[in-house]
This record gives sequence, C-alpha cells and structure tokens, in this order.
Amino acid sequence: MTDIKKIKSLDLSRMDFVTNQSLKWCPGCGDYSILKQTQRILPELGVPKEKFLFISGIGCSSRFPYYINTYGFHTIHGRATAIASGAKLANPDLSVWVVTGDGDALSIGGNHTIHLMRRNLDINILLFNNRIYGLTKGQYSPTSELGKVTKSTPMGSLDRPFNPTSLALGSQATFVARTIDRNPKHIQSILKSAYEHKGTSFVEIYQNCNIFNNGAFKDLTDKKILSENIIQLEHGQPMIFGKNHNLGIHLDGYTPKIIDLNKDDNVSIDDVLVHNEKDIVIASMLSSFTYNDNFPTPIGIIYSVDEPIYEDMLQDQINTAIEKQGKGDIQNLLNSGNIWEVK
Amino acid sequence: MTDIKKIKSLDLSRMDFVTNQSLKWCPGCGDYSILKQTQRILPELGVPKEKFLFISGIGCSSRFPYYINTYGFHTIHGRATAIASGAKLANPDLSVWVVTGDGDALSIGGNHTIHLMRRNLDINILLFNNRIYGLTKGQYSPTSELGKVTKSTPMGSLDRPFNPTSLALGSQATFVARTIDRNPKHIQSILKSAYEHKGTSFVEIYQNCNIFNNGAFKDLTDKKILSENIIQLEHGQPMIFGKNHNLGIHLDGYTPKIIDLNKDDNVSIDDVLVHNEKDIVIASMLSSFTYNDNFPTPIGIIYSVDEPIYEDMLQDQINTAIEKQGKGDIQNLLNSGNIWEVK
Amino acid sequence: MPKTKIKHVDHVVIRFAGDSGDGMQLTGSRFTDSTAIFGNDLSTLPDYPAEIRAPAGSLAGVSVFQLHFSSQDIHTPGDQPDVLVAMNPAALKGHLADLEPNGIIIANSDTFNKKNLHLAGYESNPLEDGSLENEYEVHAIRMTSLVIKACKNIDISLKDVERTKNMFALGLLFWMYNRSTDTTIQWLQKKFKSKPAIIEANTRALYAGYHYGDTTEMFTSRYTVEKATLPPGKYRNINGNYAISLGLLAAAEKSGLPLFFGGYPITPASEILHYLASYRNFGVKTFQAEDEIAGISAAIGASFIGNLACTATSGPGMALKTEALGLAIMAELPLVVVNVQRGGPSTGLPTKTEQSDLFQAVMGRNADAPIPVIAPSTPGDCFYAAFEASQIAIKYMTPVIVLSDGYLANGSEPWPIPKMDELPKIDVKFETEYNGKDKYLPYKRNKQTLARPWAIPGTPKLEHRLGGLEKEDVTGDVNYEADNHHLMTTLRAQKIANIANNYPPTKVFGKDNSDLLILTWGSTFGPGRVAVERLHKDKLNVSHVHLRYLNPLPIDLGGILKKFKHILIPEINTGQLRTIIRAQYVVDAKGLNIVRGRPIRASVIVNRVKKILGI
Amino acid sequence: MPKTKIKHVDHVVIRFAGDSGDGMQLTGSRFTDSTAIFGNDLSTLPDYPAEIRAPAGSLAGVSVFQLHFSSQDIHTPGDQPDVLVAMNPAALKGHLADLEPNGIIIANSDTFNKKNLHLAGYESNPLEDGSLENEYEVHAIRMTSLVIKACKNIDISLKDVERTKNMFALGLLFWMYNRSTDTTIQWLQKKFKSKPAIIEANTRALYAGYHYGDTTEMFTSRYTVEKATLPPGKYRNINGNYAISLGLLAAAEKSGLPLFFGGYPITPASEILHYLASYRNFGVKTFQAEDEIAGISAAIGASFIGNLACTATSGPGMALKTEALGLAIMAELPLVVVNVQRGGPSTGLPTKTEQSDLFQAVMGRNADAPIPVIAPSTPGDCFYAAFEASQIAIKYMTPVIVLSDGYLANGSEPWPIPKMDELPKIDVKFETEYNGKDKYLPYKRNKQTLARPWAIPGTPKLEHRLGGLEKEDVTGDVNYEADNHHLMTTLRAQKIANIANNYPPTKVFGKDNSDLLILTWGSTFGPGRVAVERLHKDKLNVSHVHLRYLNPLPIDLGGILKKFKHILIPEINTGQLRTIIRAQYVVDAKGLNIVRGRPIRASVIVNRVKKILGI
Ligand SMILES: Cc1ncc(C[n+]2csc(CCOP(=O)(O)OP(=O)(O)O)c2C)c(N)n1
Ligand SMILES: Cc1ncc(C[n+]2csc(CCOP(=O)(O)OP(=O)(O)O)c2C)c(N)n1
Ligand code: SF4
Ligand code: SF4
Ligand SMILES: [Mg+2]
Ligand SMILES: [Mg+2]
Repeated sequence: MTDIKKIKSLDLSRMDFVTNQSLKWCPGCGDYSILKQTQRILPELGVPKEKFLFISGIGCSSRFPYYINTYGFHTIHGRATAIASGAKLANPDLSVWVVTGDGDALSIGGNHTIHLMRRNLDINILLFNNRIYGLTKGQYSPTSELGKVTKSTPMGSLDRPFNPTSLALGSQATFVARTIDRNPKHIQSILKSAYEHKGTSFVEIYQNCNIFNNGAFKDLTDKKILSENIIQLEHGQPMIFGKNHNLGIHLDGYTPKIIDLNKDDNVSIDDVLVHNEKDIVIASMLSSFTYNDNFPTPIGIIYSVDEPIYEDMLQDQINTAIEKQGKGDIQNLLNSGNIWEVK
Repeated sequence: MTDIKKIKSLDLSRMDFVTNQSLKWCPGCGDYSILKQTQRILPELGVPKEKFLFISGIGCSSRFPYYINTYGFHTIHGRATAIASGAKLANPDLSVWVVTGDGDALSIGGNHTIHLMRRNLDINILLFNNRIYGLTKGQYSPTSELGKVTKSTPMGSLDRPFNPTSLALGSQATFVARTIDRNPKHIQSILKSAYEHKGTSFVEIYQNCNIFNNGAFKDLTDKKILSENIIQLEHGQPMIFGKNHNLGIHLDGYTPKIIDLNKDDNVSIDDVLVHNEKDIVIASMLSSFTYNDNFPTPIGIIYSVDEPIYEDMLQDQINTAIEKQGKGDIQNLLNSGNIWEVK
Repeated sequence: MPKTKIKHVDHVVIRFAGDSGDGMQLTGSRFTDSTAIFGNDLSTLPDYPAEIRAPAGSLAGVSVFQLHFSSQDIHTPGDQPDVLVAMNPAALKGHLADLEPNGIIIANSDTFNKKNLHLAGYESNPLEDGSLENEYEVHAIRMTSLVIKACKNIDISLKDVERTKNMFALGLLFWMYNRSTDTTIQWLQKKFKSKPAIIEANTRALYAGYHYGDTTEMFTSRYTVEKATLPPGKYRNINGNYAISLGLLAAAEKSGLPLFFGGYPITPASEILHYLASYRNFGVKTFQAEDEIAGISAAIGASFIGNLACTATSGPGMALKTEALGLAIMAELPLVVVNVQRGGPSTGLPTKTEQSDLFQAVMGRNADAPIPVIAPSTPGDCFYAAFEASQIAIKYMTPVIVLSDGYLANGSEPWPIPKMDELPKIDVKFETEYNGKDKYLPYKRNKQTLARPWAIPGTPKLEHRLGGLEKEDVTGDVNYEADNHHLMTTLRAQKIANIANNYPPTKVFGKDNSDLLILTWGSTFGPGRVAVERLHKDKLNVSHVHLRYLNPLPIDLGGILKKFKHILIPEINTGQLRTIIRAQYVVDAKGLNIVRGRPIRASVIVNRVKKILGI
Repeated sequence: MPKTKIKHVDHVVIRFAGDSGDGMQLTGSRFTDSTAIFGNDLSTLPDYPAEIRAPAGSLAGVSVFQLHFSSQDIHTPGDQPDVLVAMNPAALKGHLADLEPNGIIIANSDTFNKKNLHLAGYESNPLEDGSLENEYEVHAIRMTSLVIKACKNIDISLKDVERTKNMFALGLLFWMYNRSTDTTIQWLQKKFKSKPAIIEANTRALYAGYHYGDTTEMFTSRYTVEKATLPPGKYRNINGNYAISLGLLAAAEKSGLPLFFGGYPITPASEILHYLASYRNFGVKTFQAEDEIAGISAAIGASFIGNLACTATSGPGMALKTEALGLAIMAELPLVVVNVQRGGPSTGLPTKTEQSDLFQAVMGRNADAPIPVIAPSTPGDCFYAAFEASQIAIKYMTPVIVLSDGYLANGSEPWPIPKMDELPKIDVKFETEYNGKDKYLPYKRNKQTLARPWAIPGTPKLEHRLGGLEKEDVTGDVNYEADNHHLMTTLRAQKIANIANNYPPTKVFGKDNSDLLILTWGSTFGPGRVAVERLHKDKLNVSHVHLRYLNPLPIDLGGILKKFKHILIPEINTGQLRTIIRAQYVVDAKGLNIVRGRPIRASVIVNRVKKILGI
C-alpha cells in the first residue's frame, strides 16, 4: 500500500511549509506555536510536500490549513473528520491531518470524531483544546469546566465537560495522546509519534486562547508549578513527576495514589506504576486524572495499540474481489442477468 | 423540584400501559419482551401515568412509543436524546425515557447521546442493541462485529464496533448498565434501577433481531452455555460466574484474570474482585470485557455515581436570579437602558 | 381439454397482493421476467409496507406488486388492474376498489377464515356472501390446501410447504397468459441450489397452479398478449436503483476516475449503496457513513482527491446534506447527489413515491446556491440520468442532483442494454502545471464553461487550499470584499446557467402548438405520455413536453410554452414545477396535484384535460 | 474663540473606521447614544471583520461603524458618508472611495507610518502627498500623541493610554456636531467603576478631543442637526438581535408560556442566545446545544411540553435544522425559528449581511412542507416580528420562520418603547378534556384555523403519541393510506394559507397605481423607502410596497401589483422574492440584485428606476 513512510530526506525545510497568507490569529494565541512546531516536523517525516493534506472544520484553530503550504481544505463546522475520511479512502497514499477545535471536534463534530476513531483510518487528529469557542467570541465549549461564566452562560455553564482522552478511549481509539502549546519539544515529539502510528491518532493539544479564556492551562504552563501538575508519560517508564522527580503514581489494589519517594516511608521506585501504553485499564485510569485536582495531568502518549486499518482492509477487499471475480468489465455486467434479444 | 418519585401506589397495572395500536414488529422479535417488561415495571414506580413520556428516534425499536400508553413521541432518526433533553428541561417533573436502537443512538445520533450523558439530565436511555439496522432491512450497524457480511457489506464490514458501555463511560455517564431481552427479571430490575438513578441512565439492552441478525447473542441467551459467558454484577459482591458459581475475576496487579475456585490452587473467594459500581477504573475494565472472548460479558450495573443534574442546576439558576434580581418585569426591562422621551 | 377460449388482448394489468410474508414481490418479479423474455413491453410497480413484517393478516401488512404488460409500447404500470391476485382477505379489501369493472379476482380462499376476515374488517366472507358476484369474475381457490397436497412426501416443514402457495398463483397466471414456466424453474434451481427439497416443492406448486388452470373448468378464457415490437437489440429488465448504480459505474469507466460512494441507508435509496458495494472488483469504494452528513462529506473529500464521488439518499437525508452541498458549491467540486424521493414531510410515507423534493433540489439551500438538477423519466432512464449527472459534474466542477423517486427506484421496465463504446467519453483533465505565472490559480476559470481547474492532492507544485469562505476570483484566496463577492455570486450563477447551452433541443410530442400542453417531469412522464396518446385517439389537439432538466431549464422552453393555450402540469406534489415554470416564464400554468404516494393515473390526467378543454 | 461657522444641516453620515483593536464599534455606539438622546432620528450599520483580531494595520482588520442621523425621519444608515474618521492608513484606503465628494476626513496621523502605509498598500503618505487635498477636507491630527499628553501622570500603562485615542476622536466629533459629552462620561463611570484611572484617562481624552476642535483653528465649521420630530413617547436605541430577544420575552409574557430557547452559537445570531441567557429571572430556559440540530430538537421537545419554544441561527445552521423542521410540521407543534441571514453560500461572508435565505425559508425542505415566513424591516421591527411569529405559531400550531439579517441584527435605530398592556394577549388553550367521544383526538382540527389541539404531557387522560409518520386525519394514528395522505397534505397547506386571512391590508406608499412599484422585503425596506421619497421629490410617479409576510403572501397583493406598469424588486440576492412573486402572480417583475454584503444603496435604486422609466 502506501510507501510514504519509507521515503527518506527530501531536502525540505520549515520554510517550505509557510504560505503567503497573513496569519489572522490574535497576537499571543497558542495556535502560533502549534503551527510552528508542525511546520518544523513535517520536513523530517520523509513525505513529499504534495502528499500532505490538512483538513479542518470551522473555528480559529481551523484556519490552520491556510497557513501551511500543503494541500488543504478549510471545510465546514464539525465535518473535517468525515471529509478527511473520504479523502484518505480515496487516496491512502496521502498523509492526512485533521486540525480541529474543542467545539468543532467535540460539539457539532463529536459524532464524526468518535466514528473516525473506531474506524481507525490512518489519519492524525490534532484537537486544539482551548476550552472555549474562540471564533464566535467566547461561548463555553464541551470542554469548559462546569460553572463556566461566558456570554452564553452568564450564571455559569451547567454541563459537565468531556474529557477528550477518555472519550477517545471509549471510542476504541488506537492512539491517544496529549500535549501543550507551550511545550514545543513535546509537541514535536507527539506529532511525530502520531504520524508514526498506523491508524487514527488522536492528539489533544491544550491551547491558550488569550482573548476569551486566558490562563485556562496556567497551572500546566507556569514554569514555577507545572512540574507538580503534569506527569509526562513514557512507555515502560515509572510514572514519576514533581519538581525533584520525587512523586510517583502507585496502585493500591486498583486505586491510584500519589507517593513521595523522598518523604513516604517504605516506598521505593519499585512501588511506582510503570506506564504501559498498550493497556486500556492503565490508560483509562490515567485519563481519569484529567479533571482531578488530586492527580497530575498526564501528557504524552496515554494509549497506543495496533489494530487493523480501515483503508487497508478496503484495499484488500478490492484486491480479493479482483482476484476472485476478475477485474470488473462494465459491458459484461450490463449484459448479465436475464437477457433477451429483440430481432 | 420533582416529587414524582415520592408518590406511592397509584393502582396502575400493566394493562394501563397497553395501547390500542397493533404491534408491527416481526413475530419473535426481542422488542416484544422489552416492551412487556417495561409495561410491567411502570405501574410500580409510583408515577402517575400522565407523567411518563417516551421519546424515540427511527428504527424498529423506535416504534416503541406507539405501543405504550403514555405520552410519546416517535421523532426523527438519531434525535430522540436531543428532543428528550428539551422536553425534560421544559418540565423536569416528567419521567422521561428514550427508546433507541444501535443505529439511532450510536450512528446518526451518536453525538446527542454522548452529550446527553455528559450533561446528566435525569433521563433514562434504553438502547435496544441488535447489532444491525432492522428497519432498513439489514445493513450493519456501529455495533456489528468487524467483518460482518450484510447487504451493504457483502465482503464484510470494515469498522471496528463501538462498545456502547465503554463509549458511555468515556462520555462521563453517571449510570451505565446492560441487560438482555431474554432475561425478563433482569430487565425489570435494571429498568427500575435506571429509574431510581438521578441523572442520565444509560441502559444497553441486547436484543435479538430474528430477521436480520438472528442469534447475535445466542452465547448469552442459550441456557446451556450462558452461565459461562455472562457475569451478573452486583455492587459490593464478588464477581462470580460459571455454571457452579465457581469462576471469579481476579486482579493480578492491574490485569484481570479468571480464576476457578474449584480447581485453581491457593485461591479463595477473597481473591475475587468485589464489584464497586462507583469506581471508574473497575467499570472501564469490566466494560472492556465486552468483545473479549477470554472474559464473560458483564450484565447489570457497571457504573453508577451521583453527579449534579442539569435541570436541577438550571432551576437553581432561575431561583437565584429571581431572588437576586427580583422576578423579571418585562415592561421594566423594555424601559431600561438609555431612554429618552420625545414630548 | 376443457373448452377455454383464447382471447387476444393488447395489454393486461395484474396486481399481486398478499401478506408481507406471502412473497408477492418475488411472484411479481418472476412473472415480470417471463413476460419480458417473452417479448412484451412492460412496466412494474412494487408497493410494500414500511414495517419489516407487519402483523399477519392486517391491512397494513399487505405487500403489492403491479405489472402492466402489453404488445404495444407502454409507459406506466397501469391505472387499474384487470386481475387482482388476493392472497388473503386484507389484500382483497385493500385493493378491490382499484379493480376494473368485470375484472378478475383470484383469491386464496384458504386464508378467508374468521380471524383474517376480522383483521381485514369484513363482517362476512366476500367470496361467499355474493357481494362480488355480479361485478367481477371471482376465482376462489384453496391454494394452501392444494400445495400441501402437491408437496406430499417432500421432506420439508409444513411452513415451507405453505410458503409455496405464491408459486401456485404464479403457475396459474402463467397458464392464463400462456407463459412458459422455464425461466422460473431455472431461477428456482439457481436460487435454492443447496436446498433441493425446496426446489422440488416450489416446482411442484408452480406446476400445480399451471395444471389447475388447465384441468379445472373454472376458467372460461385464456389470454394472449402478443410480443411488442420493441426496437431490436439486447434487453434486460431493470429497476431505477440498479440503473443508477450502473450509470455511475459507466461514468467512472468513461471518465477513467475511480468511483467513490459515501452514504447512509435510507428507504428507498439504500439499494444503490448495496449494489455499488458489491462491485469491489470494479475498484468501487463504498463507505457506509455514520449519517447522511458524513456520507456527503466523505464524498466531498474524495472529490477533492480526484474521484468520481457520489452519494444517494431520500428527502430527510437530503435535508441533512444541505449544508455540505453549500461547501461543494463554494469549493466548486464535482459530486453526484441522488435523491430517491419518497412521501413526506418528515418520515412521512417512507416506502411510497412522491415528487415533492423539487423545491428542495432547486432552491433548498441557504444563500444563492445554484445546483443543476436532472430527473430521470423511467426506471431505465435512471442509468442515463446518473451518467449525464456525472458528465455535468465533472465538466462544470459542480455538485449535480439526480431526482429519482420511489416508483422509479423500485419499478422496472425492459431496458435496451447500452453499448459502452457508444457512450461518450468523459474528459477529465487534472492540472499538473502552473496555470498562472509561477503559481497555481485554483479559481482561474475555463472561459467557456466557467469551470475552475481540478488539481488533486499528490500533484507536485500545485499545493493549494480550498474552503468555504468566499473566494477571491482567480486566486481562490479568502476574500471578504464587496465587489468580489458580487462577482463570484454572479460567476457561480452564470456557470450553472451555461449548462443549458449544451442541452439537446426540447422535444414536443404532438403538435408544436395546440390547445393544451401537458408538461411533466420525472416519473410522471409515463402517465403524461399515456394520457396524451389516449387524447390523441379522441382526436384532441393536445401535446406533451417532458422535462429532463429542472435546473437550469432548457433555453428553448420559453418559446415552446408560448405556443399553447393551456399548460397543465401533473405532479405528485402540491405544485412545485408549476411554481418554477410560472416564475421563469410568467405563464399561467395550471397544476394537477395528486399526492397519494402512487403514480398519478393517466385516466385522471385525461379527465382533467377534458375538463379544461370543456369536453 | 476661533471664528468657526455654525452650519445647519438636515442629516449627516459619519463612518468610523479603524483597526479591530481601535474601539470603533464602541466609539460609534457612544456617538449614537448621545445623538439618540439629543433627539435625532438615526440609523447605524456596524461592519467588522470575520477574524477575532485580524493583523494590526491590515485592510482585513478594519472595523467600521456607520451612523446616519437627521432632523428628518430616516430609514437607512446612509449611502455615502459625509465624514470619514480613519484611525489608520488601512481605514482610509478601504473607505475613501465611499466618501461624498468634498467630504471630511479626520485621520489619526500618528499611525501613518511606513509600516502601516505599506500594510495598507500606500506608496506614499496620502495625508502628505497632496492626493486628497482638492477633493476632500482633510484633518490630519496626531491623536495618539495628544492623548499621551493629556493623560500625563495617570498611573496606567502606555498601552491603556493609547487606547483612549478613540475617545479623542469621539470628543472631536461631539464638538463638531454640538453634542453633549455627558452621557459618555456617565457611561465611562459605570463601565469602569472599579478602575478610576481608566475613567480618568478616557475622560481626559474625550475632553482633549472636544477642546481640540474648540481651540485649534483647523475647523472652519461646526454643524447642527436639529432634533427630529419623532412621535412623542419614550425611546431607546435598539439593535435587531436585542429586539428579537425582547419580542420573544414579550410573547412569553402575553401568552403566559415559559420561554425555551435551544440553539448553537453562530454569527450573526449568537447574541440572541446571549441576551436570553441573561434573563433567568424571567424564567427563561436557554440551552446551548451541541449543534443546530440538537438546538431545534430540544426546542421541539419543549414545544410538545407546552413551552413557547424557539431557536435562532444563520444560513448554515438553518440548513442543518431542515429535517427537524419537517418533524415540527408533521407533529404540528408551535416553534419560532429565527434566521439571521449572512453572506453565503457555505461559510461565505459570515459577518456580512445578505437576503439570500428566502428560498430556503419558503421552499427549502423535502416534501410539501409549508411554513409561514415573516421578515422584519428595521432593527426595532424585529421585536414585532418575533412577537407576531409567536402569535402565529401558537394560534396555528406551526413552526414559523423569522428572517432577519446581519444588518438588522447589528444595526440600530431609535425605538419607541412598546407598552406591554397595549400588546395583544396571545390565547393559549391547552386541552384538558377529551375532545372526542371517550378519547382525545390529537388531530381534530379547529374548524376555522385548521389548527390541531395542544395537549401537553402531564395532563391526565390525554396520553397520546406524536410522530413523523403520516398521521390519520382526526385520530393522529399512523396512516399509510393514499387518500388520507392527499387529504393531510392539503390540510397542512390550507392551514398555512389561512394565516393570510388575518393580515392587515397591504399598504401602498405613494399612489395606488403608478408607473413603477418598488417591492421590498426585510431590511431593504429602508433603501426602498428612501429611494421612493427621493423619486417623489423628482416628481416621479413611483410607489412602494413593503412585504412583511413572505409566506403565505397577502391576499390583496395580487390586486395591488396589477395596477403598476413596472415592478422592481431590489434584493441582496440574485432574485429570490422576484421568483416567488412571478410564480404567484404571473407578473413580469424585474430585479435589482446587488450582492455585496451590505445594504443596497438608495441611490442605486433611484438610478435603476430612472433607467427603467427612461429618464
Ligand atoms: C453550522 C455552523 N454552526 C455554527 C457555526 C459558528 N461557529 C464557528 S466556529 C464555532 C466554534 C469554534 O470553537 P472551536 O471549535 O473550539 O474553535 P476555536 O475557535 O476555539 O479554535 C462556531 C460555533 C458555524 N460556522 N457553522
Ligand atoms: C435521516 C434519516 N436517515 C436514514 C433513515 C433510515 N433509517 C431508518 S431506521 C435506520 C436504522 C435503524 O437501525 P437501529 O437504530 O439499530 O434500529 P433497529 O431497526 O435495529 O431497531 C435507518 C438508517 C431515516 N429514517 N432518516
Ligand atoms: S480568539 Fe482565542 S483562539 Fe481565536 S485567535 Fe484569538 S486567541 Fe486564538
Ligand atoms: S427486523 Fe428485526 S428488529 Fe425489526 S422488528 Fe423484525 S426482528 Fe425486530
Ligand atoms: Mg475552542
Ligand atoms: Mg438496530
């Protein structure tokens, strides 16, 4: 099937992925950083430029394709994942990326998002989660915290938020990861892993909207406190965090606890849970830390397993059908069934 | 708020809930049993008949409201949960039930379903899962097994199925349960629990479509083998199953295993995991058994926690606003702002 | 041999009616096949309940198949049946009113028991109480008993034996109309290959029916309907949904583009998905999406990538696709959208036919959003409509709507098999080089057609971005300027208007100017044509124009309409084409609007015309 | 005091243009408020970019507020500004072409630096290169420097100081037009209650502007625009979105029904959700749904339960609601659906105005699915349109569409405050007893209106089921029969047609028969009326009819149209009302179709009329 992943260095650089369109995000918007990191890693993937396709919906984040010099499609609100599915099926040889927002992917587009994940097409979803509707000027989104005061909820929102990584896991996603706009190196590494993963890669990117939801992630980006609030996951590594790498996640029965390697008695690194990105129970547990003040927020690859790829199986069916029935001949088909001749 | 749950015996019987419409399901369809059990438990809930509202989408299952003599609304494909949300918000005093199919709730209606669960309105969702599109005559559904041969997939389906209970958990559902058309007592008890639960209750009901997907659940309904294939969950009880109640779920670290109390050495009932319907990690693990041949399929209440109810919070906002600002006076409102008078 | 007379007749309409489980659709199809192969012209109309298996014996559960066959060229499944096969009381009750005076009733009297009579709402047994006697020729036959007798000693269940009663009825009708049982026997042998006992039972039942006619003295007449003089060539019988599928396949072949179908099941369009899904060996990619929106969205994605992309649905699904259609218009991507219309509004009458989505097709979008609309006129014509829609979509870079309907979808007719090498090639030119100075300009239009170029992802150097925001003329960049928007709005409209330049001249059946013109579209072609033929027989000065192109309308139509004193537009809706025609040509066209979930009857049109002409 | 002349003028159009961050909307609103309170008639038109903060200094980033105020009764925000306030080069570049010959330019010259000039596409500085000199009255003022000077010693950031330059411009204009600064000072004090330093800075900037006019000798003239003679009463300034929200609230009050709003944010309709969400103390329930489909679905659910249910959206969202609208039609439930139209197709020009969703509103659904459509004519009229839509919805048990647009939504005008006790009561009668013998018949219609009864869940004994399948007449049971479907289709159509029986007579402005009729709908009322007024001044025999009711059309309209030689329909679309009028009345109405994302100019209409009349 696709050989795009095998091609090596193509002499591309970041500048090859910059368009002539002037960027129209607000100064200070987290989207800039994500754009830049994306433009940085694309040249390193060994994919010819013309084989990249970026598809987005509607929202501030969804303006992304205009700014990245590949094939692109800025579509309609919520449908990027569905349109990308058709594009990928039509030409599996393309490297297809969906750029979407928390409103686009989880509000109006929620259904297409979860269906893409269960289908497991080899598409990378970058969900820019700013926990707000940016483009429509600041209504709460499905990831906004309960009680959020916005233009549409002057007394506070009444909906408990989705946890995008849990939703992804519940939708049979095969790759679930999270990163943050303010951590360029981490974004790069996660985007590369997402690309490497065969199947749908779901990447939640925490993104600051400094106009309508400034500081939504300040606990996770403020240098002074972030190390206590974030746990960076590595497959096969113990789950350690904290300023002095002193804190660890420990399983007491099936209940997760935080232990302090420096302070708690009788605990050692062996008591710290080792991350296993192939285990759905661990992944569910880690994901459940998300809105939980007692635990650090996990970033990195939460879950990653290999499952059959939709477009590969489709191609297999085509091949098998041709093998068994011969390549379709339309005139023969027209002439089949109960035929008679009028002379 | 609502006091419907407090009213006691109202002298209603099953027959009060039977309509004059002739039933149009195929003879042998699993829907009949579910209808009957529902008609059985409604009189026992202490709710006046006129306060029940059944809302459905489109599908065989969605014909349900015509056959139950309460208020009802057979709406459009996929939107029952959204329509029910408006109805419940408009009158929280009603007991609102959604009846839907695997196509209706998880294909076209997937988004409304997951949003209702995160919002946690006090609505009971009964999802009749026959793993097929019945009404449109037998295409595969989002819960059909991978490789399913149907009219629309003559060489087999290519989508990995949703696991409805996992999707519900991933959507922040507060009540997730499963039952089977062929087990009347179990349906009744689950429906009652769903009713008792304040918040959105998600009940997956395995339902045999004897025309287009006959025997989809035969491993779970065939008296000879079902006890090996089903585990019936009870909160606070060890997870035991098997013909002789000899098999149990054991956690080895965080990895579930099956142990045989009669055969395995050194194991006792104390090694069997106790079901805790309040624990999301346990619930996720149990739900993941669903398509796993190595484990029994859990039925019963997988997860049940209390969380704030959308319509209650909405009513609170109204009360608070009236308390603080006084009951709105439209003429005053019209007269507010920058006013001037032309004489 | 009993003394049956042989009568020669021009045409016959048979209606098979029975319980959903009685196999009426199958019986009808078998009779159709034999009749087609025999060489009659024919037209069929299946009609079945919305329920999968409505309660046995109920009125709601009756499934119907009507067949009109003739030695002449015919255009409709017939107004009123000459023969009603009623497999149970409900079938008789529900369809007797339609039967021709003195028509033939063939009933399975075994089913006329108390329970079934009650379910059908009969107080007494109409086969016995004399109520039918003077008006119809009634044959009450104990079909169930007779097949049980015929199938003695075959090792299958009683239920399976009883099921063969439809073969009995079929055999009897074969006898009545002098048809061979051969193709049916062949068909049984193929269909039940692995079940010889079933073959045996059905074959015996078929023969039992045939011989019943031959041996009882019940029937005083047999009929012959001579072969029709159809144009020479190879024929097959075809329904509209299959014809659409083949038309799309043919367009893929002729354009050299891979075929992509994204859709969601919905009655009566689902079969298009089913058919196409079975052609993986043609490289067809079908995608059963999570809903109609995802179906069309996936197709739009595939179109961008250079596939011949299509979707098919019915009214409610079409409604859901509306927003995405706007995107295809703005992005100017080719796309074929098939709407197999059904009764509405809302879920309405999901298994019945209607022509009420014309407004939706032509005008049913937000903003100024023109889309070409083509409607096939007969089941076989669906092939050409789908093919032509693909041609237009590709040539003009636009979505195109094909308006079929439930009758066309399920109805069938003999179909001269097209020769692929006689179909036109569909030119596709993907851009591979800059079309501007040092750059690719995605909205630099073809001067003649106004189509924009199609450069597909994967093409080196031509990287570009499409989107739903207003595009700058030529460059395709986002542009919010006032004059550009006016220009682009005008260009989009002009591009679609241009399509009419390529239409063939509109044909008038009958005189170019006469007292009255019947103007039809879609499946009302048949009744319209039959009505005019009958009126011509009455020497009335009446003509017929059938519209294939609903948007843009043919350029010559205005001139044609002016020459008629009256214009009558029969439609299965409340007057949608009438509105469009009046708006376009400022002519006082009248409507004949009968919204009964069935084709309009030619006789109703004839009557209305006479009334207008004061006859 | 310098020797400035005071000139009396009838009306003035000012356009404030600046970067998105320059606060032009605010400046415009402040000037509007003072002008309103002063007693002028006025009309405003805000226009801002689709981006939240487009790049500083770019053409795309210019935000505009236009204000027309007058001593006369006026109807539009003005064709061409008399004064252009340009806070940067891009603002000048983008709007100079619209300025009246000899118009006044007031520019913040501090921003005319190399970078900004380049961004705006200027080669040289137009304030200095003499290019403007002879054609305009140019005032280049270093506003930024002047506010920095004025705000010395206030303890706020330089950025905050610089921001006050809009107050400087406002102050200067207050001086020029003899307006009081009082209401603005009060407003500042309320708005920045907790930030006294900000109040101080803005106040100083405002005075600095005012005194700048007073003390420099730059300005040779000041202007007065006398109070308009508006009808007596209490007034406030109002925009369309707010007026709609209040109209719905008023209808809830007058009907005694709780108000339920289900919707999804979309420009330019989002504010209706915002406004209504802030009225919890009125018991209003607002539900921000996951999409437009869920928004209308929830509203349908609430309608069944007996609320006054509504939703609001714009074109693309309207498209998504189409299927659910069909359900509301079939279930015959009351529902108010507001569409605030914007430029399309697809995402189009999301912040610009357009009138192109008329087809969609009247005809844009599958099947025969009639819905009444009402369009407000001015921002204040939106109140009455929403109120009347609620009346009709409840009286006829039907969804009703209100077609507003981006201009009405954001534009504003002085509004005589309605008196609640003068508004009609809206009768609601929920059924509580059987309306049939021993049972409840949900489709037993009111003989006059054809509305079905409304029995809400929770009512003992009246348990019943609604649904989207075809209903049996009277009982509302599911019914697939042919005749019933024809009957129900007819009844649904007749019910909607009946609504026209209650319309007030259509008013003709000008003579009842004349050479030419200008027919308008929606926000084109203003330009249409102004054009006719101007043509009357030229003694031309021209009249104006404005259509509030787009479906069904007024019964008397046909008779009126016949009396005019020419009919001209100006619309911000490619001819949608024109199509509807031609279809209905078979009259050869002509269109004036200018699709530029802005109101059509009265002068363009005047010119076209003269051309048609050969003048
Ligand atoms: C059908 C439709 N409904 C609503 C909108 C309006 N709309 C545009 S973007 C958006 C939400 C954007 O939020 P998000 O996806 O989080 O993107 P962000 O702007 O925050 O990056 C909405 C509601 C639309 N364009 N189309
Ligand atoms: C908008 C729309 N799309 C498609 C359909 C056709 N349709 C009706 S029911 C159905 C699927 C039913 O499957 P499911 O929900 O599993 O119900 P079941 O019949 O199996 O009980 C479909 C596709 C429709 N009615 N409306
Ligand atoms: S509104 Fe927020 S998300 Fe949108 S561009 Fe501005 S900062 Fe970024
Ligand atoms: S098709 Fe299947 S689900 Fe539908 S009624 Fe028949 S058996 Fe039940
Ligand atoms: Mg967002
Ligand atoms: Mg199903």
